[in-house]
Amino acid sequence: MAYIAKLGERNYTVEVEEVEKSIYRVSVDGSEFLLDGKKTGRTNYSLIVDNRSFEVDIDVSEDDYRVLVDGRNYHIHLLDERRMRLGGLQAGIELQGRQRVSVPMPGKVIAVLVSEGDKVERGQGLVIVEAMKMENEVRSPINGEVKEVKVKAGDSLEAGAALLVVE
Amino acid sequence: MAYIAKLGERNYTVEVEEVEKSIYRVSVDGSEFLLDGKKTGRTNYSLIVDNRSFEVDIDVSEDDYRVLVDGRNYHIHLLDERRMRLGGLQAGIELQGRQRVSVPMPGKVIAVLVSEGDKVERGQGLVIVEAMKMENEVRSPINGEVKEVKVKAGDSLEAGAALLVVE
Amino acid sequence: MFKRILIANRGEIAVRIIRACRELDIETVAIYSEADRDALHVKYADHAYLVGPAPSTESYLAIDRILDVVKKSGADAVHPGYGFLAENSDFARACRDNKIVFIGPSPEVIDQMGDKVKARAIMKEAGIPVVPGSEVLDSEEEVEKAADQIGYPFMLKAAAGGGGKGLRMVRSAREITPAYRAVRSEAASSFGDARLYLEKYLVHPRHIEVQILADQHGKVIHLYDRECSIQRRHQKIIEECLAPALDYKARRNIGRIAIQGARAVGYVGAGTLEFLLDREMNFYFLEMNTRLQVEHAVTERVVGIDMVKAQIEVAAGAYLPWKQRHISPTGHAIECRIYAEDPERDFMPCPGRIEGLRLPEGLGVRNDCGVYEGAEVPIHYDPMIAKLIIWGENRVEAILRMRRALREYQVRGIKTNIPFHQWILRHPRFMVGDFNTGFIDEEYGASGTEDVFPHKEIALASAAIAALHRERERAARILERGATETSRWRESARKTVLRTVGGERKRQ
Amino acid sequence: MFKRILIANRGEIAVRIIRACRELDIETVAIYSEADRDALHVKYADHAYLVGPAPSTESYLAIDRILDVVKKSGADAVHPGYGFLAENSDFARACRDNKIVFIGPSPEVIDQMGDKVKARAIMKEAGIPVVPGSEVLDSEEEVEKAADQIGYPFMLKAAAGGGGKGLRMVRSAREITPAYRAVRSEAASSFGDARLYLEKYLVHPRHIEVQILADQHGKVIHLYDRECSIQRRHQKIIEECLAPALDYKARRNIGRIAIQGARAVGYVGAGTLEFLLDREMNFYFLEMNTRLQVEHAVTERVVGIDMVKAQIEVAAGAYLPWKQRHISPTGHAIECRIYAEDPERDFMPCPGRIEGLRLPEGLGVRNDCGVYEGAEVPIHYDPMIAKLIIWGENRVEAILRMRRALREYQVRGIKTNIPFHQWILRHPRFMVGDFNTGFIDEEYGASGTEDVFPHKEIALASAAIAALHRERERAARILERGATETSRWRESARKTVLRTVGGERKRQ
Repeated sequence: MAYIAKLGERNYTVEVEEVEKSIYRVSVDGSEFLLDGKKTGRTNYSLIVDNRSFEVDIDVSEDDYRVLVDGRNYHIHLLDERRMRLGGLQAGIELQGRQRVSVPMPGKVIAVLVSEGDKVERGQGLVIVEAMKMENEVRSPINGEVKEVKVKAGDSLEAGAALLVVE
Repeated sequence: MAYIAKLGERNYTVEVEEVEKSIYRVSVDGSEFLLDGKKTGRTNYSLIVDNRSFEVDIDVSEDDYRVLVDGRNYHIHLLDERRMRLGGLQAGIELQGRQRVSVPMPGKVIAVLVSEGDKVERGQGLVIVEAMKMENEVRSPINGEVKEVKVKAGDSLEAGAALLVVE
Repeated sequence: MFKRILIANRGEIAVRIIRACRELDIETVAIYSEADRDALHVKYADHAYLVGPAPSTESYLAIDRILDVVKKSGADAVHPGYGFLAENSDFARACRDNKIVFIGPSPEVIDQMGDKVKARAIMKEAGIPVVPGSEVLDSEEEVEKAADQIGYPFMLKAAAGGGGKGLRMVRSAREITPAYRAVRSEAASSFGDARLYLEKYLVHPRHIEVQILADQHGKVIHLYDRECSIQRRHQKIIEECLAPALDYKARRNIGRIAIQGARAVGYVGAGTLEFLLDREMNFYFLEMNTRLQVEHAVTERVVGIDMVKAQIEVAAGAYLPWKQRHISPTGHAIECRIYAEDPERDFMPCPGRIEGLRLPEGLGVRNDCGVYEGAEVPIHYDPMIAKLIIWGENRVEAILRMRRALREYQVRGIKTNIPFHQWILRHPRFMVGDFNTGFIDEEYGASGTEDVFPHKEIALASAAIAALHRERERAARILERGATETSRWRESARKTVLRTVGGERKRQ
Repeated sequence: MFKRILIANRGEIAVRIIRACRELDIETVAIYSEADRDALHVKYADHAYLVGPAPSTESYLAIDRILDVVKKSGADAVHPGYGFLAENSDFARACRDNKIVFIGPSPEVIDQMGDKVKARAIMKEAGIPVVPGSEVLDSEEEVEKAADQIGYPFMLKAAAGGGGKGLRMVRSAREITPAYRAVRSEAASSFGDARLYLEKYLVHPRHIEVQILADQHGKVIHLYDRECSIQRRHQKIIEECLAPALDYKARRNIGRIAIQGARAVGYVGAGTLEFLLDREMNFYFLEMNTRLQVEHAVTERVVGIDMVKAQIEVAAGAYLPWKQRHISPTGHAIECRIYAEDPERDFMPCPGRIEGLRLPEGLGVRNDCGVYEGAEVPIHYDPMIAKLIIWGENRVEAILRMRRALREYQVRGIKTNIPFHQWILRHPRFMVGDFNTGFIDEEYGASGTEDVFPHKEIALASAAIAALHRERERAARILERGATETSRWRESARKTVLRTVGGERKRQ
């Protein structure tokens, strides 16, 4: 199986094949290694590569893999090559295009800090949302322009609700 | 649903019905109570009965339920009434009949202490088995007679292998 | 001693109190909101009462409902934990009126310490240094006059304030007018008390506090100091005992001063005097918390006293069994608060279902955890789900052990600040103890998200293997279904054919 | 300091050593047998090497294979843990020959203490009381002669013995012949050394031991005593620090004596001198364990020293940083060993898959656990899966806390001795400290399995509800399958009909 994985600012081609029971041949951007990988929990693995041992724990939601290795989180966006070719997608370019800004949890809009047409910078506050007894500033993921504002102060928000669109 | 449950030396009739979501009407030998029971894990429950709170953890294997309440284990043998009627079984009388004596884990027979025809008492040693680096004496579950000896010293044992039959 | 204690709280602190009660053979009564039916504190308590809907104003803050449960349950004492009603004098008073023991100080003491201006005055009178500031000010002109005396920048604060609300920094005279209006209106709306005062602004002080225990018979001891300077959004996230900032002399001094302060208010129970420490090692009284603190566990580990049990015993009228000179701290303890939040998205809370949970274990590790694998972190309450408390023979060992433990910690399903704690614990300034309350603002923004990937290949391979397994499980499910379908399909097809054949026969 | 340590062990002790190394920033190398690929110690180590098949003679006891891995892995030291090769002087010698540091005493010391007769002689010479007994005896006649001196009953023991093997109690002269033959043949087959000696039989003594630490520069300190009298089949299951049996004077005395003994053999590293204590408070040297003990954790908690780190540092040549007078015990610690076994079936081992695992947490709780949820407990090794170590301000608090913790402990899938520990912790004789090595034999058989069911209704209801849910899940699976099958069935039937209809049409 071949995947396109985005980690940090870069894309990688990752190929993986189970050559015998729980032994995998893995290639990352062409450099190959053998990996002894045992599943030790629902999303927990014990990996041994060249006698180096790793415990990894993986939190998956759709195509996002949060991989915990050695106390560090790796956020990986993974698409299988076939699906990418079919869909004509390019992994990892999202952050340069149209951004739908949302909040992961239900809450209440306290204030909207920008209007449609405003130029915003990456990290600039867009909306203040109250959730879990705290006020949270939702910031712009990119440098761009506010294309659409979907909420106003006082609105109640469902989890995942779109607040605005920045492009 | 009605069950016949054996706990200790006694049989109980237990009826249970879910009257609304995770609220159960339970009757034990005719005395009835309401129980608020939420599943909080694969076999873990939070129960509230008359504002008394219990956490129970249940280890099931076939019809045997090991229920952990308040740090104490309750070994319950449970059969649903319908199946019992069909099979003509009587729960909890096993220990008066023919007993197949076995070991739960693989091991090696060190010595057989009885012969066919021997009268044995409950708790008397029958066979010595080495397993997990320890010698373990397998004892008779009942007062009775050794009907059949299936192993001899030096035999290797599979998990659950029958050693002998006492009746 | 009490027979039954109601815990007017939830989460890890409710579990912690239940544990203490169980060890004292006291029955516990949990209360829970509709969102908390499955919560750990409900599972662990002996009794459990639904107290209202999810919003805390209708449940954990609903004094009347809680009192009803106290009476129904036959509890003879109430432990408020921290937060919610822990510093609510109305609740303490209502308990007293109903002849129920409130495990905490008297409502009068709660009131005195709740009013920041009054608390400052009492401490000042008791000879305790307070941050230079004013009395209650009634107009912009009075603020200007006080500002001339104290100097800029200063903090304009609500007298009834707390929890980071109702305060503004004022850098120059022309900022007075807007700040005055803002604080006044926030104070009125948040606390129902528009009074305000000003306080000198200390630039990046360290936050030091002293733990006090006092019995009903006039004995007051301190259980040494803690440092809680690692904060974000005015909220402590890492606490230590003893405070690395203090030397032997300062430690003795601040302990003595804290006892003086507790005596001045006639304090009973466990309480904390908070101080700010400036660069010249001057300390100033900030406020007194008349309750158990989140961070009490680091003190417990270093002095070897179960503080919740001490609270309960003091409330029951017992004499404190310890003499000050018997309280000797051993080693060093650090606490990391584990929040359900996303440090990479500006610490946005992250409620949800905990799909996986593995706590760190071993020597020197204590977990105070309010959740379990499979539990929901509700959106209605504070996002702190657990505390990790580490002890070491000295501060260096404690830091290294904390790193080891954080590495073992696994939470799946929701995001947490565990990686953020790792970042702090690896920071050279934290390691040498060179920090203050501005640490996170100064350092975290600057270095930003670390884009360091030491085990890039392993992580990428893992994701790919997990994806492969997902794909396979999907295929297996389809296949399995397919197999039973196929056999059934064959059967049905066979029957149809037979029927058809039969039909044809008939027709022939 | 070492760069990389190989841990020649498995289970909880391997995990415990890995944790210490991680906190010292030393890389760890795990070895594993084919049965242990998924074991926790493999997951936690930095490096992992397969060392052989499941049987320990071919893996964890295979000196040559392990030495190969040491070389391949680039480890500069080996920690043997306890059990397996921990007291194997051949292994220690092989390490030395290969210029690898064996973390433990010299092979010479291991040999001296491994020979019970030699060890007794050395200690006796050093002025330490030993259990009255004989030299090596070469015939039945010599045994008879020695028996006349020492008196009946006595123990006939293999000189190279240990671990409860190769010994028989002799009550009268006529039992000498069979005992002599049995011990001689067991000694020859188990230890390859047929020599034997006799020792006075003490009736139900208490088991007391003293923890020793010694560096390479001649400094020897003791870390106080432990009591391990709660045993079944000569195996400790509950240990305490400090020993409840000792008073202040006896404690000081036994500590001093233990240091004397350690000096007499030129001991280096962590070691334990075991003593028997009779009813008149006389103690007698029993043997010396030249390694870390299972129960080292209770000492760690009470004296505040990480003993594995101390072992590593001493092995690296460091000076012990503690003076005897600085070692001051605080509070009381108790350890319960958690075994995969069935106390109701005569402690039969119970290997298998751990379907569910919840460890107790909170103040004063330490878990040293070698397994995880989903792990297999292999049949090849010792059934101890974890240790629960509890600290309290005093023994009573420790007992109450242990009960609280045991109640939180949940292991599903295999049976454990947790309920048995509960039974001991609730026993009045245990509570007042009135016990000895005969405690379990005297009390457990007598009271038998407790048929007390305080929450009978709850347990019965739970089982019924669980059965109901099982039934429903089964039904749901069938229904779900049925639904997809039905639609597929309809589809296939429709097609068949169409085909048939088509066929008929053609024919028409």
